[in-house]
Amino acid sequence: MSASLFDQLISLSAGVLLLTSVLLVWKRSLIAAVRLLALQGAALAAMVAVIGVFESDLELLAVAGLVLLLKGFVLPFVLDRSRVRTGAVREETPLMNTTSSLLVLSLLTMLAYLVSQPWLALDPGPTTAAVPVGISLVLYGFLILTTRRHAISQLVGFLVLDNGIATVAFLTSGGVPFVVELGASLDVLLVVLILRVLGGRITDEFGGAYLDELTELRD
Amino acid sequence: MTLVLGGLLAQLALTCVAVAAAVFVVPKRRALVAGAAVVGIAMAGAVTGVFALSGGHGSLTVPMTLPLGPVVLAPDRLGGFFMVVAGLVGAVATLYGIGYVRGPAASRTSWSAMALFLLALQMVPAAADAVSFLLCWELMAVASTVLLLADHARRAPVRSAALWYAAMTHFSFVMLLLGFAVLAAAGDGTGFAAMARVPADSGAASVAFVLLIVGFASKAGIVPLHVWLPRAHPEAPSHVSAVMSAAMVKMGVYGALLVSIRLLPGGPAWWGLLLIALGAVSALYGILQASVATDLKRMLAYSTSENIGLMYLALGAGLLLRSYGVTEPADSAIAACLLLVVGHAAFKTTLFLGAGSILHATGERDLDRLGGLGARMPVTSAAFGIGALGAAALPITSGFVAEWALLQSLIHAPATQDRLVAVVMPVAVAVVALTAGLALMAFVKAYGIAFLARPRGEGAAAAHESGLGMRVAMGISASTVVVLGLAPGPVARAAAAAADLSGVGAVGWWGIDLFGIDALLDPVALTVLAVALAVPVVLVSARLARRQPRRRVDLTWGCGGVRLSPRMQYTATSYAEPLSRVFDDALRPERDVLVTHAGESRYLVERVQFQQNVGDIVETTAYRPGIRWMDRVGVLARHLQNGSIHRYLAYAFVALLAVLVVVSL
Amino acid sequence: MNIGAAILATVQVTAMVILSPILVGLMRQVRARMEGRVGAGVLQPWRDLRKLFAKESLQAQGTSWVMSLGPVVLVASSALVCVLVPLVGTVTFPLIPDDLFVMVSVLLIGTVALALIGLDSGSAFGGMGSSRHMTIAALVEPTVLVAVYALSIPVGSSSLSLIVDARLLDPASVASPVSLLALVALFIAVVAETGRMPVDNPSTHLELTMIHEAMVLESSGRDLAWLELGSWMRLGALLGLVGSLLVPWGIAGDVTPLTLLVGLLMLIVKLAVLGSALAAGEVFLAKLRLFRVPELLAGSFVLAFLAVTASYFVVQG
Amino acid sequence: MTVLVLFPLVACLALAVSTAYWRTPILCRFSGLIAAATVTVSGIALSGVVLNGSTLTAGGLLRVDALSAFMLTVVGAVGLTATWGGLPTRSAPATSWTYSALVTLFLGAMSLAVLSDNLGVLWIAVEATTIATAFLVGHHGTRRSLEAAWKYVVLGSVGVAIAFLGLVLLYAATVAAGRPTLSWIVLTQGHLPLDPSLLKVAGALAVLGFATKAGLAPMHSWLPDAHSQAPAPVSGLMSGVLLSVAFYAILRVQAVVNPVLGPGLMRGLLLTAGLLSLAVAAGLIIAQRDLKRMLAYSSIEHMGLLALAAAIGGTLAIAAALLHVLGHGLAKSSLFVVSGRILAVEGTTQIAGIRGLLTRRPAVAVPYLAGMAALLGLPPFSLFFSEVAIVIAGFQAGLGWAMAVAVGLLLVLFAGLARHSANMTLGQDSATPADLTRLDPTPHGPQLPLLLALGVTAVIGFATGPLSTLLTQAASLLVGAP
Repeated sequence: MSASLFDQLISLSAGVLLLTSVLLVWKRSLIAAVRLLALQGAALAAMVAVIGVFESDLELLAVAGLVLLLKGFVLPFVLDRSRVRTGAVREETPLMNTTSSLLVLSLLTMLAYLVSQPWLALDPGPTTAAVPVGISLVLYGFLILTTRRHAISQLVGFLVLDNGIATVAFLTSGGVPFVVELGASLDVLLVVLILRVLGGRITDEFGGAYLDELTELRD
Repeated sequence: MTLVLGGLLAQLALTCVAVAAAVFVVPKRRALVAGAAVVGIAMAGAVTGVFALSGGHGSLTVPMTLPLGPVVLAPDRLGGFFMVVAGLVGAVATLYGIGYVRGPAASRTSWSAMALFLLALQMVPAAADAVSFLLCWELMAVASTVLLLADHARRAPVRSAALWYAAMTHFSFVMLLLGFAVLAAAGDGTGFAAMARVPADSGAASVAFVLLIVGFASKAGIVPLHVWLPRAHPEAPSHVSAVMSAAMVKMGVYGALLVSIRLLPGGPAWWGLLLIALGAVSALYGILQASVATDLKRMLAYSTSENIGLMYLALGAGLLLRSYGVTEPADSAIAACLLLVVGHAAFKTTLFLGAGSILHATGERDLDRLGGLGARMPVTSAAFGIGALGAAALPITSGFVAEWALLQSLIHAPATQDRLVAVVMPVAVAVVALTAGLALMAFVKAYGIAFLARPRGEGAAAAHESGLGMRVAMGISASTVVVLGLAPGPVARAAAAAADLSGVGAVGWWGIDLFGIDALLDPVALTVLAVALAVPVVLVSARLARRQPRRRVDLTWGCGGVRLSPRMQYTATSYAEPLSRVFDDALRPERDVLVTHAGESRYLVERVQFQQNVGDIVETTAYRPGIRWMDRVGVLARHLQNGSIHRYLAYAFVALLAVLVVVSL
Repeated sequence: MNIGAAILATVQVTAMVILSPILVGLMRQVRARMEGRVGAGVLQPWRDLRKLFAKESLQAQGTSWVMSLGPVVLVASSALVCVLVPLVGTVTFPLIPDDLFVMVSVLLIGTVALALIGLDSGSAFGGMGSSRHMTIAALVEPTVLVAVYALSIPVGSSSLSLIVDARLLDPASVASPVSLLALVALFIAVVAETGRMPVDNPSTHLELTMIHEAMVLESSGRDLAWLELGSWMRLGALLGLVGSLLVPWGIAGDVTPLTLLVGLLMLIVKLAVLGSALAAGEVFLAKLRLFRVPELLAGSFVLAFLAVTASYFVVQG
Repeated sequence: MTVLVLFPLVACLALAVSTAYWRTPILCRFSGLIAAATVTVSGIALSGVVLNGSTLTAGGLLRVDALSAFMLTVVGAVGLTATWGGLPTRSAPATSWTYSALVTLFLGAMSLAVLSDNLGVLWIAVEATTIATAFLVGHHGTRRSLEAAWKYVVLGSVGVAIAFLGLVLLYAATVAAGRPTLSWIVLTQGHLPLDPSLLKVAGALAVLGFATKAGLAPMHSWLPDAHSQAPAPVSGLMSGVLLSVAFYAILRVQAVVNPVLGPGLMRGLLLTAGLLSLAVAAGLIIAQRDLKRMLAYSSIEHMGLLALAAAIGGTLAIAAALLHVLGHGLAKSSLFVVSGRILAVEGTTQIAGIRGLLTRRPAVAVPYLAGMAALLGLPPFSLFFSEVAIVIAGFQAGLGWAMAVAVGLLLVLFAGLARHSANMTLGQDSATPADLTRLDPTPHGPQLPLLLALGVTAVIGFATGPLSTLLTQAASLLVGAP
């Protein structure tokens, strides 16, 4: 694979990542959110695969497969199941309206670029050029977590954040050691499963999955 | 193994014995056995103090887990002086306690705490480095709090008293910690030897001095940090209040001496002024409150804060004069400070033990319900009387000698050198004088109301003399008051040795001689003269008495007709009424008079109800608002954790953004 | 030295025992004459004493040993004061310097004895008198001590005899503003301490205004006699003190019959003059309300305080 | 030796699996206790092995040095206190197998965290503790415990994810330095030419992330809810060691970052976090209404102190911090156990609802008061010495102002805690009906573990030769001194 092609592919997938997460902040439909998440996972897997092919690194290809399986299929599936269980189709009235969310989004992106100056300075290249995307994903994820009231949205936010971290990991260093990657993914999976179970119970107990009703524990 | 080391070890060993006895001996004999062991601790402490005071050396090193430098107990002469005081007070008070304690105050916990309390109390002056000092200091605080809590189940005020005490004593600990930490950083070491290397004119020294003095002052009950004192002393068992007031509070004075003489000698003049100001304020405020107080033990507590004030004033005068390089008056002032320490220890122990017997016999602390105890409890009456004379600084008691020395050193200040001194010294003299006058009034009131005339309440009427042990203890401490008043010379010598003072010594029959400022006082000679003058008077009286024996009559004259009921006597409240009017602004007493008219008449009065309550103005104006403010802060702070997960996530998000901004700048 | 001091002491004490009732008599007489009464004569107090000593003394129910011991203590303390104050001469025991602080505290012993007697009687009046008495004593204390301070500054010692000697050597110092201020302050303090007008009216018969009289209201017979004698001796000694500070001349520097005689005569003269002056003053004064007394004492304190600071700045030049 | 390193992990895993498989009442009742005992024993054994300053490694991912051995011992000891003291009384319903298995796993995860040399594995272990405790927090299944569990998991894993980002960046830095690794030994002793600007971001993020688990403000919000809702022994474990394990991770990261960047960055972060935590704890304890929440905030307070100690650095401060970890762990777990008993016998943890405990239930109140005395830093308990040492070290490091602020806040905390404790234990509430005021001498649970825990806390301040060498060695490992 030629360097130019590699560049284009990396930038393409990075673009897809960014686009999907912006859409995630934009749209309120939970169904769409799950689909976008799956798409994002696929894009991430593709990026990993591209790097793997480019560096002809089999382990990385295996990781790509793992990522595709986990983030492209399993997690979205789990997410959709619990969405169906809570019976919600869209996020009603988030704490921050869409317009201002998008404005904040742009600010966060700028911060992301500011933060990733060191890498761009360290070795300019397509992968490092895409690092800000990863960091922006982390920040977007956090934004979603803080502003969305529905349990599913929070899960989405958490996963976006996780995707961001993974992106940074692959772009900066071609992934952390395999053991760690494995463990980390497993952890994420378990967390999501736990949250799903808890979300289910909350739906039963509170008759809904809107988290701002969880304010019994306070001082 | 030197004598001092032996003494220290003996105290530790005896403490183990005492705790074991307190825990394992059956309740019937517990007081006797454990009490005996505790007396042993105290005596061991006193003896160790004597060894150290007479120049003996010896150190006990305590190993520590943390690399904090050596932690050593090694009393020097000054420490020895205070060990003696603490030990003797502890011994007498415990002897008294053996007969006094009952109920929860006689429990395992209380006796063990008593042992630890005395141990810590005697180890504080022995500490030779900051960490062990703080350790003993806190142990002392903890043990005394436990003792204070003895009656928590029966009387509600105990809890609040303990809380006030705990908070203030922890405040003092915190201040000491900061102060010592400053010195440790500046002198590069937690040992007192290392700290003494810090130059007294450095900024660090001044910061440390202020911090430490504030810390010690709050332990010493100096106004405005005294608020715990009038609460804790009344609620504690009387023998404990005796130790607290006569020995523990003194550690605040020891600390002040430690800082200003041993650690940071030769400080600037304003250090002295600070101490004088603190001392003057608390002397006046304390004695004013004492002279209007009607609760006996509360009054004694306030008088403690007055006496400590005088000690701080004396020390401050000493520092001030030293900073002007005039040695002799300075040294006699410091000697006066130490004499005050000893004197106050003696008479305050006596007074608290006496108050304990009254409480024990009548169940009353309120002077307005006492009276006529002189006939019912002669020994207590005599002891308390002697103690009161001491507190009123009349000859021939320990209190008088100390105040005399203080006044002498004040008027011998060569104020001509400096206008500051020329203004400060007269004020100091005036303060001491007014304090002495009011003390006279306060203790005449206390003794006269409690012991003379007729009982004002059933409790007083049914009073009985207390048990043998208690009487012996009171006898010992009362006679100490007189002995110290008759023979101040040895004490003066000891003081001179403790703080190596020049121009202070003894003369004639154990008289005190401040030859540095050529003033001498020989109480024995004075007494002899007085007796010589009194003899003829007594003889004449005796002859007349033989000719005309005294005739007992029914009642005092009741303006014709009306038989005087005991309730017509002057009470403590009415006794202090003129004074509380004179000092209205300083005391702000709350009076309310309720007049009930007979029927329609505007002139015929059926009954008049008078009620007066003198609160602690410092507490009401400074502490209460502070506490309220803190509570408000607490209620407001609840909004931080209002349960919204989004808010919590926002905290984290903001933190993340902040960190990112910081690192990328 | 001891012998001389002992002789002088005896002389002073006996002199005051004899003279102080006469002094009081004189003062009463002066008042009486100025008020246009005949008066009972100068020796009346002595007659009263004789009568009282002959009478039996009563002890009411509920009163204690204080009633009987207190008077003795009062007299003894007054006698001790008479020894400590340089009235006739300035010779002192080497071990008992006539230290002003000691003298004041001995005076206070008497004060306390009186106050306790008042309380012990158990009647409302006794307590009232005692309370007022102690309040005034407490407030007088600063004035006295600061005045002492002021007087001691030029000498550098609080020993009375030294102060008086210094004044003998340097008569100018007597008239110096410092010493005048101090003396006025001291005089007011003496008036308050001995319960004269305008602080207390010694010849009142209205219990509610009494201070000193209220305390001794319950004492009778020899107790009362001792009490009266003791307080008269206090008055005499204090007036004598003011006298020898104001007019130090004639006081005996050593113990010889001649000097003693001169000293004694001078003392009598001083006492007579001061006493009649005081009495004459009292005629024109009305008793102050009890709660106005602090103002008077505050005034005297200010004088004493000024004396001290002034003396410093005078010495500073 | 390798066996010894692996032993606690394997044992915990085996116990958990067998508990989950057989579910015999004995296992359900005792597996947590056995696991804790195992960890303690192996911790002490390992301390003995590494006391000479050596370092054991096993399988490239595990490593035992003085610090790990000490922390392992702490995990074991606190676990022992919590599980033993928390043993349900005979009358109480039998323990469910999930509970025991999860507790055992929890202990195993913490042991793995302190034993792992690879920072990635350390992170995995920390995250694993979240997973293990999630259902423990929600164990009661009430609305409140569900809420607490949700908040705990979301806030916890989000925070720890940040730490992962930090580690990823750290790894990237090593890649850029030409020697990709996450091994702590290599990072500290390999003298890698790490790029400072990269390391700055990495270190800051890692510390921020682990601070979440360590309960440092402003990332602390999960803590009071989780601690107040979890069963008493679990609260004890979380507050006693989980926080300390996270703090241990911070220490490790700090040791990697400081040699390259100098202490400035970490000091700034930790000072802020520490003072903020103290302030938050102080503010919320003053008017606190719930006993367990009060204890939780006091944990935040002590973590704040530890953060300050880490910020100060230097052998004395770090050694003091480690001693503080041990003392606080023991005291706090005992207190949570007692709070569990209070809840059991009084039926509430509302401070206002608990009165006159010392007169009515001395066997419960006395351990409570002793533990509270330890927490308040009163002698002879070791927390007194560690606090004094931290303050003195702070002044010697020129951080006097921070120490002054901190000590002031500690004073407020002292007043608050003392007030609430006194209101609960002292005095005799006249309002309580007669049947409540009857004296109840039963301790409602084994007293021995509490006695042991508090006794140890009381003596470890003094003469303890091996412990003090262990502490100094652990400290010098991090400080890089001698």
